[in-house]
Amino acid sequence: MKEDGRPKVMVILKTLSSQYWKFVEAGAKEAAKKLNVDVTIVGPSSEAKIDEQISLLEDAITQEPDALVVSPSQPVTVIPAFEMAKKKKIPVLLVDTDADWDDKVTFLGTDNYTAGKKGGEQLASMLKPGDKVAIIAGALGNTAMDHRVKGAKEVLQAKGIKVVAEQPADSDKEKALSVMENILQKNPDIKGVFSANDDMAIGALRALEARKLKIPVIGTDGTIEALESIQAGNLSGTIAQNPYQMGYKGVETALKAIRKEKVSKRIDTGVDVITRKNAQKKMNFLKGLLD
Amino acid sequence: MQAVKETSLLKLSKVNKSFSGIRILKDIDLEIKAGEVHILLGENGAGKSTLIKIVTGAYRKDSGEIYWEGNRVAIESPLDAMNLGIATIYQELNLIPELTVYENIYLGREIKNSGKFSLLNQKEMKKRVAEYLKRLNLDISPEDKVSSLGIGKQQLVEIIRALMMDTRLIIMDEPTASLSASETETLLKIIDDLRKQGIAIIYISHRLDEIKQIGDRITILRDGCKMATLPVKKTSTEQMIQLMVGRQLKDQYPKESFTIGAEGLKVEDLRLRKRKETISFTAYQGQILGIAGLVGAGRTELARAIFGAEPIESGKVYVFGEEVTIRSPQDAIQAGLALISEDRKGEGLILDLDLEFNMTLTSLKRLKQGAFLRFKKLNEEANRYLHELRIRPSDVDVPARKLSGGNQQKVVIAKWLATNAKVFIFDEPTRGIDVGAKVEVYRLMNDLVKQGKVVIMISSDLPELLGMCDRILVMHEGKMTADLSREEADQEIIMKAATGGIQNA
Amino acid sequence: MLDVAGKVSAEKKIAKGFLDKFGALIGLILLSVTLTLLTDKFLTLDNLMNIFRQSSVNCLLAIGMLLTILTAGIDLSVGSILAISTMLMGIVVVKWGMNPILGMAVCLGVGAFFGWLNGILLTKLRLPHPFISTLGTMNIARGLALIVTAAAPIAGFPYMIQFVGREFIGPVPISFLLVIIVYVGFHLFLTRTATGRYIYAIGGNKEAARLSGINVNRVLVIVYTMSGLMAALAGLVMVGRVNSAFPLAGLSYELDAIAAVIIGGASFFGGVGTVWGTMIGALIIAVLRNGLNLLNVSADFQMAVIGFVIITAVFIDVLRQRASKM
Amino acid sequence: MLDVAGKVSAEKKIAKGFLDKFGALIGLILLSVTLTLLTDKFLTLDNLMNIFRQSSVNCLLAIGMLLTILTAGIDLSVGSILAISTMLMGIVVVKWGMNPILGMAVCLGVGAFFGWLNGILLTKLRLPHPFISTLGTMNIARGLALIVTAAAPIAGFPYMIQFVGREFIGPVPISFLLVIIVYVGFHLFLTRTATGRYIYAIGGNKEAARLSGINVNRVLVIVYTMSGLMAALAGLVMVGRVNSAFPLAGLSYELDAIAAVIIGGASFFGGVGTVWGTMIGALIIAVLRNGLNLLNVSADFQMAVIGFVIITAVFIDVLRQRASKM
Ligand SMILES: Nc1ncnc2c1ncn2[C@@H]1O[C@H](COP(=O)(O)OP(=O)(O)OP(=O)(O)O)[C@@H](O)[C@H]1O
Ligand SMILES: Nc1ncnc2c1ncn2[C@@H]1O[C@H](COP(=O)(O)OP(=O)(O)OP(=O)(O)O)[C@@H](O)[C@H]1O
Ligand SMILES: [Mg+2]
Ligand SMILES: [Mg+2]
Repeated sequence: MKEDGRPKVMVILKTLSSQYWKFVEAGAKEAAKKLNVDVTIVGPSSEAKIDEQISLLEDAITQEPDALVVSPSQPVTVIPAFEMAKKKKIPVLLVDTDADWDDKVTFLGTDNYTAGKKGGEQLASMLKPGDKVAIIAGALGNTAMDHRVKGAKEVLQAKGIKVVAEQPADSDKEKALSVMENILQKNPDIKGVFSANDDMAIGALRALEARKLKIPVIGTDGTIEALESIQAGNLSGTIAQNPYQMGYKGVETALKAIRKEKVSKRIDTGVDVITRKNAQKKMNFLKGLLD
Repeated sequence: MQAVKETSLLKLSKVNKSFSGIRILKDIDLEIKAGEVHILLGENGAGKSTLIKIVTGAYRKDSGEIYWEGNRVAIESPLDAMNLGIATIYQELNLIPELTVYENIYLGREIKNSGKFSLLNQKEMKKRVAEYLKRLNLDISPEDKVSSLGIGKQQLVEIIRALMMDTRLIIMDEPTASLSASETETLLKIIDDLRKQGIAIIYISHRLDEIKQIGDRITILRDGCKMATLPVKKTSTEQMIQLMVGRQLKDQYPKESFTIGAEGLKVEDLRLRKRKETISFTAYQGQILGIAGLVGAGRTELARAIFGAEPIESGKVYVFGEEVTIRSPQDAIQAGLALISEDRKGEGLILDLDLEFNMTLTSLKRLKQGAFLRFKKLNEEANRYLHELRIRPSDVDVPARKLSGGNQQKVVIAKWLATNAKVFIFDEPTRGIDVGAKVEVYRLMNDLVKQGKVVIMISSDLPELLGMCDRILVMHEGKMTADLSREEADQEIIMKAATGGIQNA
Repeated sequence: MLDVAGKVSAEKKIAKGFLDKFGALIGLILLSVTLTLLTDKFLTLDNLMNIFRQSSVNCLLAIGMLLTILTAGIDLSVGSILAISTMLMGIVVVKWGMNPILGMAVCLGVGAFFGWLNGILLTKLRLPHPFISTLGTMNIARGLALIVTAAAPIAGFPYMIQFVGREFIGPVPISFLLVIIVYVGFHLFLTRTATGRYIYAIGGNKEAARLSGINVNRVLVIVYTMSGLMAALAGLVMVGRVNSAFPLAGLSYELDAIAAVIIGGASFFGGVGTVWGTMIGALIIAVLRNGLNLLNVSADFQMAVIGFVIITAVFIDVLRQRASKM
Repeated sequence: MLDVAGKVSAEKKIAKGFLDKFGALIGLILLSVTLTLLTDKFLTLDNLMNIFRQSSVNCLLAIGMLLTILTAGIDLSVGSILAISTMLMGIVVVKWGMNPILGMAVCLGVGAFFGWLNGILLTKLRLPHPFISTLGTMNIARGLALIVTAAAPIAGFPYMIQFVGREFIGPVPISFLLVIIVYVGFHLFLTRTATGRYIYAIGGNKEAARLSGINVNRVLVIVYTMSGLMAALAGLVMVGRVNSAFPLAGLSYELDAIAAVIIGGASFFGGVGTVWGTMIGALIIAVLRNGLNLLNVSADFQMAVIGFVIITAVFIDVLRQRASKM
């Protein structure tokens, strides 16, 4: 505990280099203010920097906080560091992405597989069996995105929709644009697109616009850019998680753990399927966070 | 010869220069008059190149003054010197290998089209270079890539580059080191012309005959100090050597004779890449075998081919009677050969590494115990050659880059002496080394012969070949055109064979 | 390799420059023929234009990279410069609502500034190798790009800014026309101007260049500034393409740019390389990616195939050169 | 720089190697002092051991990289080799349940194999620069690492394999002891053996090395094989550290390894560089990251700061060298 008596919570995220994680940060900060907790939020420069995240975690443990809130980029990799925390009796909470470790306090988040399924359902609801769709995936090996793709694909296939192309675009808007352009060369008759994140969805949308193709595109994450696009009638929808809640509840629950209160092993922060109907509301909420 | 004009063009006063705290130039005064050929003479490492580099802006002096036509000037970059009208032929080639001949010649002062975005006027540059090359009767095209030329032709390009500048003073640091006799003649004639036009020349060379032929005045340096400035005509060779090395030099060519022994290296019907003719010759124990020829005659090519540095079409090589197959320098060394390359910078030295490293590189296998090198042994060995060859500075830890050109050459020689080779092929071994050191090299060759080694010396320096060799082969356009005994050989007959005039091999 | 015929006219020489790059060109042709055989969609006007458009960002980055590699240097910061210059343009134009022309000027200016900074770090601070200085700016520029909007992307650029990256003249993307103009310009610059020649000279032998009176530092600063400028121009194209600026834009694009330059026959040791070779290098990469998408090759295999094709493309060139030396 | 005293014993010469790297060392010390003043957690035994552990993967990659850079080459594939060798070890040990010792042998063997492949591509296929060959293998190895388990990570390694990356002797992490042993070994190799000297010679002047009878190709193959082997060893440490093998392991680690080598004073043009300089370079990077973490500097600012410190650390060395030349 810090000199001022406030409990110290360290939040280690996958990265802080994207808006999604900035929302998690905003939630955690808000909780810090409301609950009078000393919260430090850090993350490596990109989600791919797995080793850097481990170092961050180790360095956080060195500072002996009262609790750790972690969102692991590669779930298995953090276990040894968690063991270190355990030795120092620091409780560990997971947010956004779960890890298979028995001694965790709890996992708060949605599960990417479910998010993917919801995305698939949303897309399927706008199509009919036999339609062709394309899937834009993240870089291979990005577990979260792999899970989303898996969920979406399963649902789509179950509804009799054909996935004719599944290509990676490394979470890069420009690459997604190129990939979509190329997919359209081969499959000009596709009827819908699912993208493992919003950035790539927006890139893909550009390719469709250029061809004057008006087909549903579903993204994942719920970034402001995606919401704006939905409002403008371009993007059909996105599966928004609740990063803000993850951050807020993460800290809140950490505090409970510090106080040795009982905490549920699984806290669902829920997903929102955003379409034109509810985009404005979500947008107001998110914009409010950033001021 | 026209009388030297008395106007002072360039004057140095109390110039000092140190490297890493060691004083290389000590209070040097020097005056160059318009229209004179001023010789700089001194042992390897005396500071000649350093001195001229201060004039050309390549180095900055520590203290002292420079006057140009009586006005004090600051020369802080090569461009400053060029703007004054100073052109330089450096001792080390300074060409861009990937650019063409004409591009190199005009580098830094290209001719541009008037108006149009100041694009280069390539046509004009090529034309002028072509004309100049034609005037000198040289078999070089303006569009040849410099990297495709032999080292001699590269040197010519470097010279032409200086000559084609609009200059008042041309500095030549050992320009003839890689030139053959006839090309040297051409250059000396050009120098005479330039002098007549009132252009001053600073000329550095270790070839005393040239100095005598063209010099007006001579300044002699020793260990960074100026010893004297004298009129060339009134100074004897002995006097020059005395001032330069501080002692008498009895014999420029200390030839010793031995009895002829076994066939050491025998080359049979060797056909080089892209050549039609085959070459055969034998070098014996107890003899120094010379190979003469003009630049581009193919001597270097032959040596490299024997040594496995270049692929051959066909042919056999015997070392002491045993046939050997050489496909790489490694094989050659295994077979007991050593090749002292003519291109010390490109092929001889690892410039950034120290002398010990360079000198022992070829003999590491011999200098280790188990897996590890024996440092003491390495150090001893290196120091031994340092002293035997009088290399300066005599510190095995100095990187090779920091040595003067002549001392670098000695390091290359040392590196091969350190091997246990049976056959030594020296390609232009005395290029760029001073008269004193030359004698050391000749003595070394004598020693090698005495030890029963076979010595082959490729050289463009005819007096040296005549002075030291027991037999001289002459090459012309990739063929052997003469095989002369010591008695038969003289300058005239060699020149004739080298230009294709006779073929009796 | 040696031109036996002797005299070659300037025009022929340009052609020769092309031929010298035949190896990479052969690689490109072989790759294209293979893809044409494998999928009927490859050799369509539409798809070819696609490829040109997709290669344009890398083409622009690669031309700047070529300059630095010609001087025996490298520029790792191109991707980051792309990001910071477009982000700042976004702030000026979208957030502050200023004139798009001014915004473009800001974009190019910021790119040139960071490039200039690279040059100054290299020449004035005398850092031993541009790897260090550009690695430094790479991190700094990326950091700033993330900081300026707290990692938020900026969308909603006016049409004028999107124009270059987005529009077509007939079937031809304007971005590729821009690339052609830039390449012709750099071709002239490198082969027909004194500064261009100095760039080769510095890469070939820095000391000799200095002794020839060339202001080496000045030329190096020009080179890195141009590389930065080209990165910003690439950014402009990219913004038009995706209608937004985002802080992770251009992440690790330097690798593709370097690969294009090297596949195109330039030497890491400087002094060797051509503009057209670089373009072919960039096209090989673009065609490869396009082909993999058309064939719907699964993601895991894509990587391995790319690696294999890079090696093969260069190996063909090696074989050709060896053959021509026989 | 010149040793005026003349004779220097072999031992002194090694010490000189240390001193030559004083610049980078000064950078490291300055950095550490600053951090000690800024945060009381920095100079604790626990934290220092943390730094050592965190630097060990990069240290191992960097030593292999040093070898290639000494020969004027580069190895872009180290990160990918790390991934494929640990993935295959995972398959052998975890999936097939084979002996851990055998698994480690597989890991090292796969690493050495890919390194050897780099060497062969370079020397036998005569690709013009290792940038190409290793860029190729980088993609191929990464692709394979993704393919073998369809991108799934492998967890649950036996203790024996995790041992090196995970355990301590007293407070000292075994991984760092391993690094020390490896570094001492390579120091001896580079300074005391003929092959070590050949590596410097090849980097300094390849043609001169060849004409000195050095089998250049053989040495190059050894160098790249060792680099691959070190990448696999780094992988072994990493597996212990993170308790799993995953296909994206080591992504873009080559940049950190190159940075360590160059910050440590080696030259990109070959022939110059030391083992200890490289270690200091790797430690500078690790200390920097650790310090920024302890200070809780946010990721975007970290980037900018890292860029700045890299430039500064090298600049200090430049200043020192300039001063010593006076
Ligand atoms: N860059 C340098 N750094 C340190 N020492 C140097 C450097 N350049 C030259 N020297 C030293 O300065 C001295 C003079 O060298 P310089 O090249 O002027 O000799 P030189 O008279 O031209 O000899 P040579 O006839 O062999 O060419 C030598 O001892 C050399 O080692
Ligand atoms: N690296 C090279 N590439 C192409 N041609 C070369 C090369 N080196 C030499 N040549 C050419 O091969 C021929 C033989 O050159 P070589 O150097 O063997 O002659 P040399 O008699 O030793 O003369 P030098 O005094 O110049 O050494 C010349 O025409 C030369 O221009
Ligand atoms: Mg000299
Ligand atoms: Mg020769």
